Amino acid sequence: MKIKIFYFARLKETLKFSTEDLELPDDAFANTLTILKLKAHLAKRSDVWQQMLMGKLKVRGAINHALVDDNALIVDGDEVAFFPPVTGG
Amino acid sequence: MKIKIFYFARLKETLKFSTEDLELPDDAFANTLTILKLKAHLAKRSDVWQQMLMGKLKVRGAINHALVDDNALIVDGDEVAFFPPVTGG
Amino acid sequence: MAVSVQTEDFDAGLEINRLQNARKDTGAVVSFVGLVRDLNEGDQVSQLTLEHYPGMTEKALEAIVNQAQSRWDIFDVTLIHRVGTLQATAQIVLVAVSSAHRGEAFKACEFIMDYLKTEAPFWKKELTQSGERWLDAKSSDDEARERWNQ
Amino acid sequence: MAVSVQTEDFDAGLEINRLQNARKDTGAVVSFVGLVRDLNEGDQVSQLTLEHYPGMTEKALEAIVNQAQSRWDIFDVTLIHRVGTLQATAQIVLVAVSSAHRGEAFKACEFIMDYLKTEAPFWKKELTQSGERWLDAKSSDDEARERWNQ
Repeated sequence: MKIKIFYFARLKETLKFSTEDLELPDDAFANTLTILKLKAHLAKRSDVWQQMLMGKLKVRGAINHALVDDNALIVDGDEVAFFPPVTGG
Repeated sequence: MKIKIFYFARLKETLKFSTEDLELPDDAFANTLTILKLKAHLAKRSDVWQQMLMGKLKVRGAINHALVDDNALIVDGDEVAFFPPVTGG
Repeated sequence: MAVSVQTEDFDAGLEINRLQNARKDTGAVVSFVGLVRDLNEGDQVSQLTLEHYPGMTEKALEAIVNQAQSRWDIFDVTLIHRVGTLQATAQIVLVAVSSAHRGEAFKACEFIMDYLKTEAPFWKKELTQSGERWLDAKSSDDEARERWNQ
Repeated sequence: MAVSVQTEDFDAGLEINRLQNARKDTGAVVSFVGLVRDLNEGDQVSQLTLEHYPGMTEKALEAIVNQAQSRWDIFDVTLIHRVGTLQATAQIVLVAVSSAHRGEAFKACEFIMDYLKTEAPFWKKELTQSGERWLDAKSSDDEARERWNQ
């Protein structure tokens, strides 16, 4: 399965990634990939990724422009985003 | 004692009075004139006065530009006002 | 504090800008504009005449603003209320409140309007197709004010 | 409904006038303007950079306005939020709400701000004398939003 991921604010700045296209093996993830699983998968990249995605920063996830919780299911073609709690207004 | 009275809105229009200078006998009123007593005194002028001041219109009183209740004491030289509940804004 | 009772119209944008520019630590400006509705209690309204009690009205408005300033941490308030004869859709009243944070400005602005509606000596007379009529005070306005004492 | 995420500044007076003139039965327009304070957490702030998530931010704002319109009897809403780099005292956000009566407009305007603060994807980075820093979300904003669910 293929997904697109966006990173914002502190995550974008620290990870030095604003967006990426990610291909995941179907046998490992198809129909079972959640926001939490994706975070854990990405966190394996390095200590910085681990800290940013699984650390004390309360990362929020969105799928196709809608805020979702950690258990939300991601499917092929989804646009996923990770960002810190919002601070607009 | 001498006082000045103002009437506003429906009262002014119906009584056809916007302001008057009123002299009251000291022996009858000095140190005992309240808003309620003054209303009752003025209400004797005619049925219209009775209706407007003592009828179902909830007339509010002010002394020297401050809203007061029926028991407030009026003294020589005071500026008194009578008006219906306010409807600004 | 700037309080004015006037026949002239006002410019809400200008007044909001004045509050914004007065201090560099202003974070929020909440404003209310009240207008003459062309419809009231099912009747078409063509104009509204506002009467007031010169001298007392200004004092009452200042007292209301002072109360708001003592209850909430706000920077400044502009309050303009028109009197005289106004056409449908005309502006009647402006309340603008500046503060560091939004919660205080929202509360103070609504408080001032709720008290103005029940304590400031203004009276409205409408002109409809069936003639002139004085407006009656609304119990909903009394209830709106009472919320602040709970 | 008019929702805009933009780098350009806005004219609050113009937007308020637009809402006023849209319907003759408008009785109230409540508006909020949020500004860049030159002071935050004791530090001098010279500028603020606002990042957003193009596409999602607009949808989130529209969803918040829709919620307000379903909860209260309001006529229309204008919501403008700036992004990019803003100097101290610059305008950040405008929310203006029109309605027949004031209570509904006050509630809807404050509701929109409380939800925007906690649900709309914007992030602020301040520039102070000691460098840049991302702002942390405030628990007081979460509490302000939770009031609406009680």
